[in-house]
Parts: sequence; C-alpha cells; structure tokens
Amino acid sequence: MQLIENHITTGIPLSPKAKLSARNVDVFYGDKQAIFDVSLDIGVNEVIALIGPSGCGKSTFLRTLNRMNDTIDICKITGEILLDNENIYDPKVDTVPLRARVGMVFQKPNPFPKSIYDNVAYGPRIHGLAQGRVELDEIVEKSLKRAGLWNEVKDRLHAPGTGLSGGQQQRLCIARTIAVDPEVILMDEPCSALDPIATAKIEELIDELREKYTIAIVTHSMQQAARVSQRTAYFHLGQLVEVNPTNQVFTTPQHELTEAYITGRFG
Amino acid sequence: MQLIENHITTGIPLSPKAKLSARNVDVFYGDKQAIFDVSLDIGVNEVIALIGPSGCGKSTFLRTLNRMNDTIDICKITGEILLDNENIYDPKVDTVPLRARVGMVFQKPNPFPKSIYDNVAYGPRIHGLAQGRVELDEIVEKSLKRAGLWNEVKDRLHAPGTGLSGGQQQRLCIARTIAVDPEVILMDEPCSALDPIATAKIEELIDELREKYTIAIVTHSMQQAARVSQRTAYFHLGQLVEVNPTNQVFTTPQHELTEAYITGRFG
Amino acid sequence: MNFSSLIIIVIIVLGGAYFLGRNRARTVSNQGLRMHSLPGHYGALMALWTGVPALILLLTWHLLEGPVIDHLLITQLPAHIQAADPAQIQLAISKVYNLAAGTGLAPDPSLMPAVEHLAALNERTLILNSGIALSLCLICCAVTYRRIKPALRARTEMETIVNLLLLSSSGIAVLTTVGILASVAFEAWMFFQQVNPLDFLFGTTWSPQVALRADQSGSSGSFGAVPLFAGTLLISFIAMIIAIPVGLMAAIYLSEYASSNVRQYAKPALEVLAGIPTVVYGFFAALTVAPFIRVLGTDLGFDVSSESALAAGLVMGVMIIPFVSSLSDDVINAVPQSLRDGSYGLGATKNETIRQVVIPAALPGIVGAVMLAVSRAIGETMIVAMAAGLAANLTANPLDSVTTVTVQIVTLLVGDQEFDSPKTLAAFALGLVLFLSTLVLNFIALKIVQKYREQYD
Amino acid sequence: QRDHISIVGSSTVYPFSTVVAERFGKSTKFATPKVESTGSGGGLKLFCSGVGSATPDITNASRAIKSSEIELCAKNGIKDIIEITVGYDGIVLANTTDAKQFSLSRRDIFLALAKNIPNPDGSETLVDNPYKTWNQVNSTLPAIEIEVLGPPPTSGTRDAFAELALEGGCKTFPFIKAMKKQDKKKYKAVCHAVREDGAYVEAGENDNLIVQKLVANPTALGVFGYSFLEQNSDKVQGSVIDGKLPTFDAIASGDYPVSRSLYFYVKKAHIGVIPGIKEYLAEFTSEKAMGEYGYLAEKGMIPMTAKERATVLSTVKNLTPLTKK
Amino acid sequence: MTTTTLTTREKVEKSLARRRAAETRFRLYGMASVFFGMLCLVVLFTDIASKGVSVFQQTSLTTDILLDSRYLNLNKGSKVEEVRFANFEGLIKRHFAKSLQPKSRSEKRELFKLISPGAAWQLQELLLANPDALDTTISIELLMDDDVDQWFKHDRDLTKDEINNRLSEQQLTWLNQWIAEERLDSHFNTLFFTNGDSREPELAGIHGAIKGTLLTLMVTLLLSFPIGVAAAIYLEEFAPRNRMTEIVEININNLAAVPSIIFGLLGMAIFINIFGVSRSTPLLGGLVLTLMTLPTIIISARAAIKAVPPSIREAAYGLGASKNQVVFHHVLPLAMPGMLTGTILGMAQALGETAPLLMIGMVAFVVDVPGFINDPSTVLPVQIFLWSDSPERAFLERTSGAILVLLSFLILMNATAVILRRRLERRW
Ligand SMILES: Nc1ncnc2c1ncn2[C@@H]1O[C@H](COP(=O)(O)OP(=O)(O)OP(=O)(O)O)[C@@H](O)[C@H]1O
Ligand SMILES: Nc1ncnc2c1ncn2[C@@H]1O[C@H](COP(=O)(O)OP(=O)(O)OP(=O)(O)O)[C@@H](O)[C@H]1O
Ligand SMILES: [Mg+2]
Ligand SMILES: [Mg+2]
Ligand SMILES: O=P([O-])([O-])[O-]
Repeated sequence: MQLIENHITTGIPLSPKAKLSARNVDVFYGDKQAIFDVSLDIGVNEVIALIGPSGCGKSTFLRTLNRMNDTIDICKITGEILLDNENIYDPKVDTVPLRARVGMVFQKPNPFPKSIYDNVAYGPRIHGLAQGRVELDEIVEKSLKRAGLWNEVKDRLHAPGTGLSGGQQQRLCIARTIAVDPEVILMDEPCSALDPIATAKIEELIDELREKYTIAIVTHSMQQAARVSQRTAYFHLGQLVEVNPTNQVFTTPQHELTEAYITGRFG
Repeated sequence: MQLIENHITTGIPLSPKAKLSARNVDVFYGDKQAIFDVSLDIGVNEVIALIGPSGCGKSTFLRTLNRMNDTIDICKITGEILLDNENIYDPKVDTVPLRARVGMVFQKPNPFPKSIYDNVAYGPRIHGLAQGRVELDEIVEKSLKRAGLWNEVKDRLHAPGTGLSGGQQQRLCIARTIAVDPEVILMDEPCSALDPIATAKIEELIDELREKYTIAIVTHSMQQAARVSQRTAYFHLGQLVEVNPTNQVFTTPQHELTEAYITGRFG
Repeated sequence: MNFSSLIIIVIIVLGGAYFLGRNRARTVSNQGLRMHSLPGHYGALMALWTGVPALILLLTWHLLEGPVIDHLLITQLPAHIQAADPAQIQLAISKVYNLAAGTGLAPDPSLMPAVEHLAALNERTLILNSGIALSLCLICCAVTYRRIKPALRARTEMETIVNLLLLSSSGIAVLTTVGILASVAFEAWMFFQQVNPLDFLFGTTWSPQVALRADQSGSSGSFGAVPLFAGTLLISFIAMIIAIPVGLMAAIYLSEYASSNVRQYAKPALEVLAGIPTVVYGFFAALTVAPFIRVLGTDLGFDVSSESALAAGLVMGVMIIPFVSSLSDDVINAVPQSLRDGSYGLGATKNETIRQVVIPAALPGIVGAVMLAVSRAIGETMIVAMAAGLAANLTANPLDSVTTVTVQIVTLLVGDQEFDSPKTLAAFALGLVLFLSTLVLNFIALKIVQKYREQYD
Repeated sequence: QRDHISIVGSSTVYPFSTVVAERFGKSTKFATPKVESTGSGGGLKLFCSGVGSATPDITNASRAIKSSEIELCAKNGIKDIIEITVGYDGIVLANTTDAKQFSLSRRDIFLALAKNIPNPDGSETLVDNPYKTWNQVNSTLPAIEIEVLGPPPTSGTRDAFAELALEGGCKTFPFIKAMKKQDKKKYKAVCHAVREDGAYVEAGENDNLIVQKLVANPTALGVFGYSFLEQNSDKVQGSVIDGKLPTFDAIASGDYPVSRSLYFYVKKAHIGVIPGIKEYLAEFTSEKAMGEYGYLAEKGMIPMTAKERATVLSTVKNLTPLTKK
Repeated sequence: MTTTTLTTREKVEKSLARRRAAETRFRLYGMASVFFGMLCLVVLFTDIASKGVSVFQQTSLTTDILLDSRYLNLNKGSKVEEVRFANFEGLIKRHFAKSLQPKSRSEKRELFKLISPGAAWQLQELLLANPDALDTTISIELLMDDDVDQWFKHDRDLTKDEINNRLSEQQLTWLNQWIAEERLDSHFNTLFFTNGDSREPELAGIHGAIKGTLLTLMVTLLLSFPIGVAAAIYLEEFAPRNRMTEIVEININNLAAVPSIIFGLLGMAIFINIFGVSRSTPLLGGLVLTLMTLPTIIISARAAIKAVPPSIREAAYGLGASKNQVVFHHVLPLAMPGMLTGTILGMAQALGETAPLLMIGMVAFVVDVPGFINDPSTVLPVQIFLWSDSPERAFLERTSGAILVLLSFLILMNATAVILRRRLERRW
C-alpha cells in the first residue's frame, strides 16, 4: 500500500447540484498529512458513502465538512469547503449555525453525562427550536423514535445516557443529532454497534431523511453502502481514489485499488 | 418484545468440555435487572458468538465472565461463573490472575493516554511476561502484527494511542489484549469499526487463536458469527433464548424469537 | 553516627534488599518454577519488610529515648536531689546535659557521676540503637528472603502493606481532627462553665473587655458570638463574590479559550497570589483599598468607616482566586474532549458547551475548589485584622467594620492572655463552634455534589 | 536539650530584649539567646509551665505579674522568680503632622473614649457616651469627629492605656472616685470600659499600621508606643496630655502621665543550669544598655532614674526573688 | 411540514445574535478575570518592589583607619578569642573623634551615632581574616547607621524641615562634608543576604529566615505530599463506600476551614507536650504546617482522581492489572497535575503563614543561621511579620525586601512544580 503519485480522482467526484463541495483539501495532524488534495461534491438530497480501509482518512475528511477538526489543536487544513457555495473556512463564518446546519454523528458514541432526555433536548434547547416544554417533549420523542430507541428508553428518560448499552448510546447520539434538524448530516459509522434490526431502522431513517437532506455516511459495510447511498467514494491512505455511483463502484470499479478493496484482495 | 415467562434456554447451552460455565446468573444495575438466570458453558477451544438486539445484555453478560462488572458500583451479580470449575466470584479469588487469564476487548475502544508501544507493552510488563527490552519489543511487534496494525503504526510506535483512527484504536485494543496471552478472550464487537479487510484479519486471528484458547465474541454481524463461531447464543431482553451450533442457528433456529431475529422480522 | 545517618543507612539497606529480593526471585524462576508475582514485586516486598519495621522501631525509639535516658540519669544524681521534688530533678538533669555538652557552665562535682554516666549512656544507646535497628533489618530481610518461593503471593502481600500505609495516611487526617477537638475541648468546656452556652451561641454583643459579673451596671464583658459569625459570613461572602466568578471565569478562559502559551504562564502567575504573605495583603487592604473605598463612599454620600468589611473582603477575594482558578482549571481540563466534540457537533457555541456540558461534568471538582477557597477565607486572619478592624458589630453593611471568628481567636490567643479567664478561654470555644459549623456546611456541600454529580464516560 | 537562653513574652519589650540579646551574643562566649514574641500573658503562661530546659528561662512583660500567675508558677514548681524592671514605655496619642496638634487632659480622653460617662447635665448618674465630636467633649477642642485608632481589648497596651489615661480622667469625678472604695469592680468597669460604638477603632497590634493609617486619615488619633512616635516624627505628632508633650525627657522624669513600666522575669532555678543567664542579666542592667545614654534608650526605651536603676542592680546582684504580694 | 427546514434554520439564525453576544461576553468575562488577577499581582508586586528595592543598597563611608595594636591590646599572635573581644568600637570612636574634633560630649554622641555598631564587627572580621593588617592603616567602607542610610538613600536632596528630624544640623553638616569628599556612598547590600536577623536594620539579613524556610518547607513537603496523596488515593480508590468514609471525607474538607492558629495549638499539644519536639525548630514548624496543608492537598488530589474517566481504569482492569497497579500506573499519573496544583497551593499557603508558628515559638528573634531541622529558626513570613512591626523606619524597606525574596522563593518553588505539571498534563 503506497501513496499514488500525481493522483487524480477517478470517476465523477463533482456534482451539478452540490450542497457541499470540497476543493483541494489537505489535512495535517502536526507534520503528518492525513488527507491529500481531495475534491468532492455532495449533492442535494444525496446520500454519499465514504468507504476505505481503516485509517485512510474517512473520519478526518468527514470532520472537515463541519469544521469539527477545529477542536484538534494540531490539525491544520488547507483548501476550501463550500456549503451552498460559501466557503465554511472563511474566517467570517460562524461555526455555530454551520454545525447546526451540518450535523454530525461521531464514530465513538459520546453521550453527555446527562439524562437521556437532556441529551436529546440539548440541541433544540441551545438553538431555541422549541417553544416551551410540550414542543420540546415532542421533539425528543420524535427523534428517539426515528433513531429506534424510544421503546427501550421511554420509561427511563431521566436515567443518565451514559448508563446505556453501546448500541443504545449510538442511537442516542443519532437521535441527538437529528433533533436539531440539520440540512446535512455527517454520520461516522452510525451502525457499527447496531444489530441488524436497529441497523435496518437507521437505514430506513437515512432513506427517509434523504428526501429533505444531504447525507454523508462513513461505513465499513459495503452492503450498507449499497443499500443506502447513491454514490460511493473510496479513500485510500488519505487520497480520494474513486467516486462513482454506488452500484457501479460495487459492480465495476474503475480503479484497481477500489477493485482490490471491494473484492477483499488487500493485505 | 416482552420477557418470556418461565423461560428455559432452548438448545444446548452446556458443553462437556467447559472452560467457563455460567450458572443461573442474574445481573442487576441498581434495581433494574439486565440478565435473567442465564446458564451457559463455553468449551475449550471453542468460539462462541453472542448475538441479540442492542441492549439485550450481551456486553453485560460478557463482563460478568471476568468480573469486569466489579468496577461498576451499582452492578450486582448472583449465580456462579466457573472457570476450570472454580467459581470466580468466590471472595478468595484474586481478580488479577483471573483477568490475566480471561482477557477482554471492550466495545468502545479505550486506549490508554500513552504511546502505542506502551499501550501494548503494559500487560506484558505488569505480568512480567518479557525478560528485558528485546523480548518486550518482540511481543509488541507480534501482537500488533496479529491485530493487523503493525504496518500502519510501525514508524510511530511512540505517538499517543489516542491519536489513532477509530478502527486503529480498536485494533490497538485487540493487540493489547492478546499481548497478555490469555486463556480465554472476551471480545465485545471487536470488528465494529473495522473495514472488511481488517475484519478478515481479525477473523483469521480468531481462527488461529482458537487452537489454543477459548473465545467469546459479541457481534452484530451474523455473517461474522457464521464465519468464526462454533456455537451461537442468542440473547433477548436479558434472557438467553437459544444456544446451538452456529450453522443450525442460522439455518434452522429452534426458538421463534431467534428465528424472528435472524430473518430480520422484528420491530 | 547519629539518628539521621542511621535512617539513611536503613534506607540504603532497604534499597539493597530490593535488588536482593528481585535477583532471588529471578533465580528461583530461572529454575523453571512459575512465580506468583514478578521479580520486582518480591524485591519491593523485601524492601518493605526490611525497611518499614526498622524505621518504625527507630522512630519510636527516638521518641522514647529522652524519657528513658532521663530516667536512667536520675539514679546517678546525688541523693539529696533524688529525694527532692520533680522540678529539682528536672533541673538537675538539664544541668547534666549542659555540663556534658560543655557549654561553659561552672562544673558541679556532685553531678559529675551523672555527666559521665550520660556520656556512657549516649555511647551505649547509640550502639544498642543501631545494633537493634540493623539486626531487625537483617532478620526481616533474611526471613523474607527465605520466604521467596513461587507460592509466595508477593504482589498481594506487598499491596496489602501499601494499602495499610495508604490507610494510615488517611488515618492521620482523622487523628488531626481528633487532636483538634481534644486540644480545644477542655478549654471550651471550662469556658462554658463560666459563660452560659446559650448566651454564647445566641448573644448579640461581643465584647471581651474585662469580664465582669453579669449583675453589674456598665458591665461589658459579654461573649455573644453572633456578631462574629455574622462578620465571618459577611466577609467570606464578599470574598466569594470576587473569587468565585473571577476564579471560575479565569479557569474557563485558561483551559478553554487561551492559547497553551498564555495558559502556561498565566496559571502559575495566578497561583503566586495564593502565596503572598497575608501581612502584605493586610497592608494593602488597610492602606490602599480601605481609604479608597472610604473616599469613594463618602463622595457617593455613604457613611464609610475607615475599616470596612468591604476592603478586607475584596482583598481576601483576590487572595483566594487561585484556589478556585487553578483547581477548577485542572478538573475542567480533565473532562474528555469527546464530550466537547459532541456538543460542538450539535452547533453549540463554546460558552454553551462550557456551561452546559463541561462545567456540570467537572462539578464535583469545582465545588471542592470553591469549598477550599471558602475554607481559606474563613480561616484567614491578618487581612481582616488589619483592614476590617476588630470591633464586633452585628451588621450586614459591608461599609461597616466587622470582625470574624478567626480574628477573634487569634487576637485572644496572642494578646495579653489570661490563662484562666473567659477572655482567653473564649478562643477555644470559638474554635470549637466554628469547627462544628463548618462541619455542617461541608456536609451540605457533599450532599449537593452527590446529588448533581455527572459521571462522564 | 539546649545551650542558649530562651526568652518569651511581651511584644512591647521584644524590641529591647532583642537588642540586648544580640549584643550579648556578639560580645560573650555564649550563644545568642532566642527571643520569642508571644505577648505578656502568653509568655507568662509558658514561663510558669514548669522548669527544665523545655521551658523558657525568662519572660518579658509589659505589665507586672499577677498573683494568679505567681500561683500557677508555684504550682508547677517555680518558686523563685526574679522581677527586673527595665524602663518605661510612654503611650502616646498622636495624629498626623498635617493636622493641628491636640492638647488634651486625661478627663477629655475619658469623656471622649469611655463607654459610660457621668451625665453631662451634672447629675451623678452614668449614661452611654453621647459625644460625637471633640468640641462636644471640650469646647476648646476642634470640631472634628472623635475617631481613635488603638489596640484591641486583648492587648496589654490597651489595658495600660485604660488604666493610665482613662482611669486618670475618670478619677476626676468625685462620685466615681468614691465608688472605688465601695465597689472596686464597678469602679474599674466604669473607668476602664472603652466605648464600642465606632469612635474607638480597634485597629490591631501593628503600630506601624496605625501610624500609616493616621497619615491616610487626618482626623483620626492613634494610640501607640513612644518608640514609634520617635521614629516617625516626620509623619505623626504626639498630643499634649495634661500640658505635657510626650518627649523623652518628660516621660523619663515621670511628668508625662501616660507611661508604664516594662519588666522581665527570670527563673532563679535556671541560673547555673542554662549557661549565660547571669551574664545576660548583667548585660541588660549595665549602664551601657539601660543607662541614660545606653543603647536601649537609643532604641526608644525610656530609662529609669539613677535611683531606680540602683535598686534593679542590687536585685540582679543578689538575685532577690519576688516576694508574694 | 415542508416549512420545517426553513424554520429550523431561521430559528437558529434568530438565536444567533443573542448567542454570539453571549459568547463574546463570556469570553470577555474570562479575559477580564485573568486580566484582573494579573493586574492584582502586578499592582501588589510593584507596590512591594517600589518600597523594597532600596534595600539592595547600603550606605557606607570610606575611611582610612589604623588598626592600632596597642589600643586593641592585640599582637600578631593573638588568639581568635582575644580578637573577638577587642574594643574595635572604641577604636572607631577614637578615630572619628580625632579626625572631626567634636566639641562637646553631646556632639561626640551625635557623631558616634552616625556609625553603625556593625562597623566594629567589620573590623573584627577583617582582622580575623587577615591578621597581618594589624598596625597598618587600612581603607575600609564602614557601615553607616540606619538613619544615615535612610537619609542618604531617600532624603538627601530634601531640606532639613522636610525630612524625618532624626538627624541634627551638626550631623547633616558632617554627612554633607563626607559626600563632598566622595567618601559616603551606597553599595550593593550583601549583608542582607548573608546575615541572620538583627535589631540593627543595617545588619539585619534574611539568610537565617531563608534557611529556616527551606528547612521547614522541606519537612512540610516531604511529609504532606506523600501523606496527602496517599490519603486521597485511599479515600477515592480503596475505602469502602459507606457512612464511615463519608464522615472521614466531610471531616477532611472541614479541616481546611480550621483557622491555622488552631493547628499551632494542636502542634503545641501533640508535638511539644507529648512527643517532646523542641520549640522554634523547623522540624516542629514543618510538622505543624504539614497538618495545616494536608487538607488542601487531599481535597485537590481527590478532585483530580475523580476526574480520571472510568474507561481508562476499565481498560487496565481488563488486562489483569491489580487495583494498586491501576491506581499507580494510570490514575495517579493522570491525576498528578491536579495533585501538584494542590501541592503548589498548599505549599504557598505554608510559605505565607505566621499564625500557627506563633504558638510553637517560631515567631522569634534568632540571630544564628539554623544548620539543620532541629536548630531554632524563624521563617520568611515571620521575619516579615516581625520587621513590619519594628519601630525603625529602615525596617520598612527591609520588610518589602524580604517580601520580594519570599516571592522569588515562591516563584522558584512554583516553577519546579509547574514544569512537572506541564509535562504530565494530557487531555483524553
Ligand atoms: N452502567 C449501566 N447502568 C445502568 N444500566 C445499564 C448500564 N450498562 C448497561 N445498562 C443497561 O443494561 C441493559 C443491557 O446492556 P448491555 O450493555 O449489556 O447491552 P448490549 O447487549 O451489550 O447492547 P449493545 O449491543 O447495544 O451493546 C441495557 O438496557 C442498558 O441500558
Ligand atoms: N488526533 C489525531 N492526531 C494524530 N493523528 C491522527 C489523529 N486522528 C487521526 N489521526 C491519523 O490520521 C489518519 C486518518 O485517521 P481517520 O480517523 O480519519 O481514519 P478513518 O478513515 O476514520 O479510519 P477508521 O475507519 O479506522 O475510523 C490515521 O492514520 C490516524 O492515525
Ligand atoms: Mg474513523
Ligand atoms: Mg454492548
Ligand atoms: O505584647 P504585650 O503584652 O506587651 O501587649
């Protein structure tokens, strides 16, 4: 596995109806470069799947899309990310509405050490999305239901979110994110800790959300990618190797690296 | 989904060559019961897969097997767990050698805030498994190689383990566990954050380990369960519903709940 | 060879024992036996067994040595002194010591036998002392050495000893409490013999001028502690109004906003505030802040006394800022980054994240820091004495002069004491009551923390 | 066990005791004595706690030992105590040099600072002190608010001030003076009680602080020892009391009314046990220390008259112990 | 429902102005707080420094003086003892009486007052160091009295009426004459750093107090840090969670609020009366300050231990680490920065404390520099306290000077801990 010299992304990384566009993005952790010159569009109402071997930079790239990398001191980014044609790395841009518009589900579930209710209500509260208690209760219930967690927690909404099982925590984090009703949702392996049924539910949710929103999802499951996404982007060692319609990627990958990965011929 | 009254586990929960046996185990978190009267044997050189919907108690059960639940204040356990016919909940039992013999990979990767090297070397160091630096280096390298992480980290062994990607952290935790060379390995969704290739590597590792050790693995991927395990145990709402040889569980489940889960007819 | 060099020798031996034990364990395990613990554990166990008993013995001996030698000396004193009262004997012994040390006293022939005996004793006890200590070392060492077998649970045993040491450390804290209660209880009891506890607890005039019979007109020796406690509350309150917001905001700023460079220097710089001697603060409060407040207040039409609770409280607040800021900064810093990420990811602003996620997660530590600061404020004397005066006014007006319990304790104890009058005994009663009232305060704080604690991760 | 003299006691005597100790250490073969400042009462308590090298040999006091303290000493085996008077300390009432110098009588001081004073209407009853300004006390005094910074009730200086200044003024009322015979306690209560309504500010024991506070507050008067007046004569001025300025000579001659004696007490039994005590006494009472032009006088202590000094010298020479009062 | 998207965005936008303002305000509060703290520090520091710098200069008079063996009654072979007791003071007086010819007895006294008693001691030192100087005329910078020193450093340019009238007309004439001859000048004050306490301001130094502080704090640190950390570890990690532990916990928190002087009483009762530790020694002071600082260290150490996330403990337990190993390998290192903070604060408090020391005899006049922990000594804050209450004006600047030294001491002490803390700190 080595870096491809003078690499140009194979396939169709750009989209005519781009909601989010990355342009020549490089990301560095200290001296170490984690993303190399990635340009990619995510279209409106599109679900794009990011796949690639562990450590290839999927999470890093995803985090550039709502400036979550800002919180890592040693992380430096060059290039542009445009949301509705506005560069989000413009110094004038406020990360608050940005992140409210571009929500994120993290790879490791990170519930707040608060009650389940407060975990979900947190976003709507800070953004003032609910007028009063009743509306807030509604938002919380709806979000938990959509994340498939409602039945399991409805009679312990005030128990701490940290006392949930791994999969429950993950769904709690999904519920927390959709409660803010973002335009773009970035999901970093949202189903990794979920059983098939819960996974199906989340996939259903993604399908449903797609009608209104734009979604980028990191996944290791090609089946999942195949089920939920329209396009798939394959990352390799920090480079974006290929972007193509999902069925094409999984049936006739253009790049040899993609093919090798899809067919499991690595290592 | 409700609790089955007067439930008796279907299938063959016991094993003639038991390494670990659980007998009538109940687990409570405060007032809430999470495991109901589970009895299950794990045989020598066997890989057993624990499956079931999220929140059904897989992790909780797994943690009873090496007394990891001791660290949660509100967690109370009744019943017996026998390791080589010795009750590990006997007050005389020292948890130190117990946990050295029964290693664990946690659901959420939890590397120490130390270097990658020290993360892996920690176990061998405290148990005195290496005489001198050279031997320790060997153990670290071998463990990282077996966990499929060596290539990615070999030139930054002294970088902090917390600066790895999600999947890398997970493999680091696996490497850390096998470095102690335990007799029984408990793995809580060890591949959840791994790409197919890394997953294949870990499955290979499990196969290899099985020759000498006993393994219990929690997984949400039935394919994975089918690939690596000899028997599969299906949990439901804290109860052990069915235990049977893996191929049987996935082809002809005996219990209707199992069948419903396998065929994805829940929810 | 004296006491301290003996201790150093024991420590050296202890170090040797460690290597000895470790090597022994290695040898045993090289014979192919599986050891229960690591060689290092056996070494540490050896070291503990070798050092701890000997050190305990040495310390005990050191404490008892004086009385024992004195006792032995008495027999060598001239008969007429031996027959005299204890005070005489005590004096004679002191003299013997000084004669033996050759500090220029006129020699006293009748004491010469004792002086010579002392020299002999000193020599002998030293030999005895080092002999016993070192042989104890060696014996323990040898016994442990022989016990090193694969079955010896060295780690467990070592950990038990370590746990005992840990336990006895917290025992010291408990003993301190007992000691404090014991050292104030007797005098406090004496005080309550003379002054009705109810008058003390609920009386509203504090005037420890000459104590007088109650039935006299013009009597002003009254011991009503209410104004003192009110003053303490007032001043601590003012101090906390400064210290909590400033300290907490500084902690937040340093750990969440400031660049690591700023934090690196600002935090220790603030910590210097805690170490400036209180006399300095006292002068500053009395000569700079108090006149300033007075001028300002008078201009604004308030009646400000030249000593004011405000001046003392403000300066005290500055002094305890680092207690809040540094300790809070540490616990805030310990909150996992993933929690912050979770909040930022939802579009929270930094201050929302801090206020709603980080602070609640760090709450126990912050409350601890604040309690420590309050404690420091309650225990502070010099600033109050210099800037707020010593007059016990019962008032809630921060522009008035007030005094605090601690200040009264100190002035009563360092002023012209009268060992048997309530004037001095009152200090002990105040100490006792203060102790009990802060106990209640701490109890409440603990309950609050337990209730609101948010365990992360 | 110790080879140096241990001295405890009054903070007022401390500056003098330490000069002697230092010179003694430099000019003899003995170790420099250790001098602690514990306050007179605290010092006597330690002093009387027993004999032997664990207890102090000497205690300084800015007042005479009380009979209860002598008893305590006796109870603990200390029979012979040698009392040595070392000199005088003037207590001054001063204000900043920026303001007008005060001239007061002791009666004025009493009327201004006592808690209860004779009814201004002339009847022989006591009323709470009603005066707010100095000119209410005495029309010749300026019309400024009464504000006196002084030591707290726990201080020896305060006791002395009450005894010498307040009681001095108090006695000038015949009906109170008559009380002394009938009810001594009540008499003391009336004459020694200082008002607590804010006119008298208890300002702590640090005299430098009082001096500096006076500079900051031109209408206030302060009560402190003569040595501080002398050292800060550019900043503060002593008030005239009963027609006398607090000058060195006026205090030494006894003309200035508010001055007290300073003492120290020695355990006779320790002489010959702890090396150097006798020599220390000799140094302290020598002409070059305690004399009219001695170094103690330079440090602000007011020397005794030659006759008084002779008595002290003979006490030291014969080591005459205190006889029970 | 199609409007939801819009409204959410609108709602967020609507809330923005308020939140941004809140954010700015919050940040400003933070900045202002840090700034306020720093400002206080700077104000205090400049205040002290402006009063204290002059202590580093000391006025002296350059004089040629004959070490007359006849007058001193010494010869080349004289023993140290004899030199010690020789009348150097008389020699100096004679020298000045001869050169300036004071007219009357009182003028003579005035003249001698200008020279410090330390001058004689200077000559004595010189002769002890160099016995050959006997009977030669040497040039030496004689120490001047504190009044002269103060006048020279602060009031030299003022008229007679403006200055503290402790110097007479005649004395000022002499001094001005010396200045004109360029003999009277000020030099760096080494004595301040090499001498113990003295009642003569020009001789008073802080060596003894620094040494005493070092020894006392050494005892305090060696005892309170390990004991405090150990107690915290026990209570947080090992003690069973029950009523008893709760009581102990409350108790320790409560100890922090006990006025420090009570610890002095306790020390007197326990260490002096029961264990027979001698008064006024660094050992005793260290013991008492240990008891006083323990609660601070324990409380902060516990807070730091609490802040370590459970997942790290779990990871270690899962590998078969024993409880002790989990604590000593993982929890302790991660909690160490917080523990060090507590220690810094505790030691700072110990460094600034006088009240408890009063009870155990450390508020004392000790001239000799202590050698070890069982010699009588004072500490810096006590020295400051004592000097601040001394009548002589020259002690004012000495007080500030000593405070400056104490602060440097504090900064040095903190710096060590801060460096340690920085190396140990990490986020997870
Ligand atoms: N620390 C805890 N405190 C209280 N309840 C808990 C705690 N941990 C788990 N539970 C509850 O116990 C039940 C079983 O949890 P467990 O973690 O064993 O589920 P799981 O089968 O591992 O699920 P998943 O696949 O989502 O990880 C769940 O309902 C969960 O909410
Ligand atoms: N905080 C960090 N500091 C330093 N290096 C980092 C940090 N986070 C990630 N990296 C490195 O950057 C590279 C990309 O990491 P990233 O987390 O984006 O991988 P990923 O594609 O999400 O992998 P996974 O599927 O395992 O989650 C990896 O080599 C990783 O080690
Ligand atoms: Mg990732
Ligand atoms: Mg789980
Ligand atoms: O210390 P004094 O007793 O002299 O006030």
